Amino acid sequence: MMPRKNLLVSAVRKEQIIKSLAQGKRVDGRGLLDYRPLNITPNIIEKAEGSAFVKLGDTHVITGVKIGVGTPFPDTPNEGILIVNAEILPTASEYQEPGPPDEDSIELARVVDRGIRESKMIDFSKLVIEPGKHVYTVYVDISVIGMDGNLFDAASYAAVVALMTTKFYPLINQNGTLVKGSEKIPLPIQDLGVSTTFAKVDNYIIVDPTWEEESIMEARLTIVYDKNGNICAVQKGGNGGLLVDDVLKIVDLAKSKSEEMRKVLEGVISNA
Amino acid sequence: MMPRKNLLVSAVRKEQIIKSLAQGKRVDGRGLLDYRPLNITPNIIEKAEGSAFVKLGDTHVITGVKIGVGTPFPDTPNEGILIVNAEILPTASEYQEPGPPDEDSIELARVVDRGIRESKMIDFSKLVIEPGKHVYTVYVDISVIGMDGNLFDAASYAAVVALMTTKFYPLINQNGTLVKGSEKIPLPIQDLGVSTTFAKVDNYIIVDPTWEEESIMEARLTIVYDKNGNICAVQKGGNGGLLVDDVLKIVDLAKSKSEEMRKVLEGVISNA
Amino acid sequence: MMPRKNLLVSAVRKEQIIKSLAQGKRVDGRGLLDYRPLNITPNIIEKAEGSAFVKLGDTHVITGVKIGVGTPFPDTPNEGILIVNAEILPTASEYQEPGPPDEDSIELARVVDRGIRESKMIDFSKLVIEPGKHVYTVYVDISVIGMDGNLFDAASYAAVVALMTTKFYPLINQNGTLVKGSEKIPLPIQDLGVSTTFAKVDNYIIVDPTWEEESIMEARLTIVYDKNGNICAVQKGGNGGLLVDDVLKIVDLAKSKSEEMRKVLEGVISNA
Amino acid sequence: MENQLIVNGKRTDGRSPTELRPLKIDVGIIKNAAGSSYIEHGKNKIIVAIYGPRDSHRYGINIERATLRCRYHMSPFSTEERKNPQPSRREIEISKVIRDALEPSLILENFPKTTIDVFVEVLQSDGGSRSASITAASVALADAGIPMKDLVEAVAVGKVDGTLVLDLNDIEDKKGESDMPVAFMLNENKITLLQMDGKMTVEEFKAGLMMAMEAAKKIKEIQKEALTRKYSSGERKNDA
Amino acid sequence: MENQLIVNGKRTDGRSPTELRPLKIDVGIIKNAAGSSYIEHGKNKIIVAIYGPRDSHRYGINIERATLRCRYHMSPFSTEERKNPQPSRREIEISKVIRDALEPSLILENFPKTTIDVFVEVLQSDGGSRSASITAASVALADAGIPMKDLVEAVAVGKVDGTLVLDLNDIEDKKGESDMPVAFMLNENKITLLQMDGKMTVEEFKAGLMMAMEAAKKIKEIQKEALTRKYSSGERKNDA
Amino acid sequence: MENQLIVNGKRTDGRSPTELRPLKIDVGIIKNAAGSSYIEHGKNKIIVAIYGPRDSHRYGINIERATLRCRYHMSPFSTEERKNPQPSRREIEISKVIRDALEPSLILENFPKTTIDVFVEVLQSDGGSRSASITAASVALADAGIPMKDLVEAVAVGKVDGTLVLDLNDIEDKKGESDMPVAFMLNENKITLLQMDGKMTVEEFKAGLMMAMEAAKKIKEIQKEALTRKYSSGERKNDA
Repeated sequence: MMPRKNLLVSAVRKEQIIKSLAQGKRVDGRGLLDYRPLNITPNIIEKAEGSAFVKLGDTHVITGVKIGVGTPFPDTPNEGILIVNAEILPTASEYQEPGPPDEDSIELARVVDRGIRESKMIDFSKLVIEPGKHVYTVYVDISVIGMDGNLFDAASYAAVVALMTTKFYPLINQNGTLVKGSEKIPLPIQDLGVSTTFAKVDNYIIVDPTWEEESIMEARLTIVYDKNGNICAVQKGGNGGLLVDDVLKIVDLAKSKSEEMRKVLEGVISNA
Repeated sequence: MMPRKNLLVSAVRKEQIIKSLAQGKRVDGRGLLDYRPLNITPNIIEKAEGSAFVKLGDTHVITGVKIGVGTPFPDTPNEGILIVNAEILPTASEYQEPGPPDEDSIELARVVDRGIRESKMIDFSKLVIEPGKHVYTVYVDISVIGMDGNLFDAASYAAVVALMTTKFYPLINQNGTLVKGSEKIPLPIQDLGVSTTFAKVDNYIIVDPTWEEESIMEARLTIVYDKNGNICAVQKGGNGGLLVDDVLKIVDLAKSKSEEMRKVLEGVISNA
Repeated sequence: MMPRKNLLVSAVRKEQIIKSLAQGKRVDGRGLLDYRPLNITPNIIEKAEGSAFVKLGDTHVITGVKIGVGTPFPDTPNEGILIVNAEILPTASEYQEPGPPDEDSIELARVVDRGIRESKMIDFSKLVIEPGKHVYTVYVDISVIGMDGNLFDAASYAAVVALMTTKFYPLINQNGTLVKGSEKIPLPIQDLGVSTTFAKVDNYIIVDPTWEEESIMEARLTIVYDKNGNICAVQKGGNGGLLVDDVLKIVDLAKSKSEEMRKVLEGVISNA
Repeated sequence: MENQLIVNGKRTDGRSPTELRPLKIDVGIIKNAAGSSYIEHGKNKIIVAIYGPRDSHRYGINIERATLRCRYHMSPFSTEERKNPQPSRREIEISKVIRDALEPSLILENFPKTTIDVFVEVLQSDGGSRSASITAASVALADAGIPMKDLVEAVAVGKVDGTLVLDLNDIEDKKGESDMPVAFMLNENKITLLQMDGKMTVEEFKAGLMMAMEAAKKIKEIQKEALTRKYSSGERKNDA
Repeated sequence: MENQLIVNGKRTDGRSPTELRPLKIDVGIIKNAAGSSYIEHGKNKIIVAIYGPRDSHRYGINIERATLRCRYHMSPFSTEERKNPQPSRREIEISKVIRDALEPSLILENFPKTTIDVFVEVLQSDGGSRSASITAASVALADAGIPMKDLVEAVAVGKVDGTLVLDLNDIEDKKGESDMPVAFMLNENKITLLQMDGKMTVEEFKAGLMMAMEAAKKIKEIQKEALTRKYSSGERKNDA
Repeated sequence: MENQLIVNGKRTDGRSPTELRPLKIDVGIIKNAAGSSYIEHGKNKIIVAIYGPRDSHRYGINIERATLRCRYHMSPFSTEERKNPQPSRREIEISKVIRDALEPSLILENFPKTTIDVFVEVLQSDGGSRSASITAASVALADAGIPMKDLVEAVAVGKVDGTLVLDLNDIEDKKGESDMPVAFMLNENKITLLQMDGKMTVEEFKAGLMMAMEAAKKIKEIQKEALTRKYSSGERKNDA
């Protein structure tokens, strides 16, 4: 219910950041529409069926995928289940208290969840073992280890790479008993939603904001595009507003940016 | 464990209230044994099987009834289940913090529950679908929207009117499957417990106390009478005591007052 | 996560305690390796299948044993279940707040649990009603009523005496229904782990520390011996360290002390 | 079947309708507490500890008088079926009504900005555990030296097999027609707790109240004896 | 089957694609609150109460401006299936985005070290409950006299049977292809809430945004009328 | 079957009874933290962040020295079966014993009225995760510049197939006869954590302690190298 404590950015630093933007540059040397260095390590957790460690600058996120067996929801007896959970760990910043997921962790999980679900990334109809009785449950657990802004993209990239590289033992119904198959199989992947996040700082639209930038921004806009160029999830964040024209502009910027990031993600996956 | 913060009533105001009582009048113009205007709207929530919105002065309560299916308790395999839940919403007053039900909400739910249960209002033996296996669960959810004293009566009236006007689709066991019946039926009602609440302020016994009056009262006594004039639930409240003679007097006052309120409730129900 | 508030022991008192130890005596008159008076009342709770009230000086603990029926864990279909739970009640000291079990209560429960489990006190293979389906669940609930140091030993003694004196009605499978047997039976006991606790205060090693002593100690060491003289559980406590030589010395002291306490416990049990 | 609870004027435990169960109180049993007591009332075994008055730093604390807090809690082994250790809604309501029953007897104005805690632990429960808790808590508060206008004592009356009976035991509480716990401050002729469920006529209600009041007088004697026993044995605590 | 949501240009409730559901706002319905409102938007029935600005003693409170808190909560009887009264993850997220949608409109610098509470209770839910909550909350904030740059109004657009539609009802929300709630501060041409799920082309997205903005203008008129109705009736509250 | 854990003097992972698993430590990996470390010990992958000393406004904070807090937590994906993200009783106990293991090494008197936080996140767990956490946390505390008397290092010994072995892996931990984690402050010849479960004779216990101490010396070298590696690379943090 209460807003999180933001990073305290001094007036001098704020001025410095904006002045730099006016000159077409971020204080860390990037252009306004450049991402920070992105480093993705898939399969970092051997005990998980899928995993990825994403470093987006100093924002560090690990996501693990576990495959379990569950009972389908009554209204979708022929579909597997997706459960996305996020915790911004207290390791991530001095403002993060240990405890049950706070509203930021919950929002993060729900936005990543929508990106996966609405892009139709996974064909859940293929995750059924026995209709109405046993389906696979895909747990996507996101642990934010280090916080330096743009959690949505970092968590989203970690989640999609972990899912794309997941391998698990299928369960086969043999006379009423579920028996583990002999060979691991991948998830039935059919699309890949790519998230990009923009922020408005002063009058400037930038991509991949750092925490410092988020702390002085007006607002933030995260957009997920599917492989066919459809928008499949949007989330505005931050306690300010965006001009209607900003939104229209960001939607176009996001489209080309998401194509760029899609190539990066696909490269990581094909090398995994 | 801790008492709720009470309304702060100034010494001057307190004197004014008591002076008025000495002259046989409440500060809002009522007589000592008059209820505030009572306005009851049944069926206000279309999505609920039963509902009622009660305005007792500025005390506003909505109660919704939902009918579900549950497993009976092992020691009562041939009885339906009643679950009463109350939340004094943070909208109700500046002292109400959001969060899980506090002790006042829990007491409110339990007193309303006893009034329904002990008056034998509902014939739970008729709420069985399959003995020991499937019974109806009657959920009575009380949301206190506005708080101005005498929550017990307001919540109780909202609950009984909602229950009396409840209509639900029966479930019929067809070859082991529960199938929805085609026509809505009412609950098996067999009595109507009517709650009245009295408070002792200074040396005066009054009915239907406002919050201001409750904040300076000695104590409060809620009594529920069934249709045959039996007492079926009693609850003393407040951190003071009542003289034994006060209690004896209130019991008699409550009897005639409950008959008066019974007529009001029956009127509302028959017009619903 | 946060340490409990300790008893505040004044510098003068601390000096007095240590001076006394230097002279081979505790401030309460005991020798360094003497327990306080130990008073154990078994069967104090008639509604429990087993129970014991332990007074170790002013440390008072009641433990009750209840026998229930449960489903075995999937990896141990042929074993009964042990559940140990402890609550340091708010009656116990002014620093104990009411609420869910704090870390001290949890540690207490887990150390007592390990003492029971690792000493192989109970033959869980004999607590099976139907393999994989129904087993007995042994609930050991520890309520600490009064706190004056050395909770581990007091709680452990209360638990083992309660278990040794437990009598319960067996359940017999009659054509798929569980029927209560006609005569009470004891638990299948096969060993008795005996806990002793030592503390290091200044340079002195003492047994059965009071709370005052615990508040100024370096550290504490609890050791559980089985009947054959094997160590079966160890727990160091306290925010200081113990010299390696202290540990080696305590292990030997604990062996003889545990034999002494074993006789006391066996005496109580045989008289129960 | 159901009207087997009273046979030849005797109840399941052999008592007459107006007879109290055995009732025993000990005072001052917990070292760290400001005051404490232990009660056995029928099969109820209940311990009460008082902490405070202690300074409270809680925001919104009453600056004119002590704030009374109360927790009624049942140990998991106190009931036939093991009780989940988490406080139930029943325990939360009872904590509140016990607080409301005790508060009228206390002179809280002497200790502004402080908290007084009443911790009740039911080690074994029987019918009437809330009444026994109040009886014991009042003694523990006296033991703690909290100034009071009068002791508070509580007992239930109810209707069983159509007969008014005093001090219901477990089976009478569960199978009887009604149950009405009442707490009194006898000096002031006041009732500080009153609850009822089940069905009673107005006349039965009034007669039950009187029956409870008579029993409260006996209980008060036992409370006073318990306090005298402690304080005559020279263990008197300083009021500080 | 699925493309039965629009038949002959008419939606399940008879509306045209660009038509709003009936929308009604009442102001000032809760006595104790600083401000309050009640909205019926479609079958949504939502109550909002504002408390504050009040001094906050919470550690870490903002010393330069008021801190806005927001709780969006659904009553257990508000949905088809009974809703567990505990806040779900959905409710927690919506509480956050509502707060973010309202905050840009408020001049919080006037009340340093205080808290302003927005309590939203959904008594009956239909498609678009978050949008209706924002529309109502903004009116309640005005009623509470919190200084603001502009009212905020919200409405959803979405795609149903391949057609862009305004103000989705429950079935359209659940069975349609996409749902996009948007909140506006029209004076400043700003968007303060924007979420979307489902699939839309870029063109549909942009057209939807414009459709929502047109509807917001109508909603703003209803908000203003509601406020005028109250304040012209002489019940005006003091700003203090 | 059970005595297959050691075959021809070799353990399931090929080690000899007295051999440590591979152990690797990195220092200073989390930007915002005052200090941090990452350890791989066997298959354990654990991250530790230190925050503080920071002023504490908590009521009852220690006014003479810093208060050490510790949280040991396992990520849901860290175990074979997905772990519920809520802290288990096991995690709560381990948090406490880790705190007690680290505290003796720290000079907390330098920072009165402050809190120092040790946050341990187990990303992947193997046997001995609490030992590895302590080893890593001590390095992270050094990285944070918290003054200390000595580093703390921990390792488990235990009995497997009747043989004393060092540094148990997952299967040895689960199927072996006993498990004893020990933490040392070698300079002072002190033990700061000691737990054991399973069965051991007194002689085995004593021999195990010595075996652990020898291993701790090796671990200390790895800790020191990790710190040197960071601080010789010119990234030295200011102590302020």
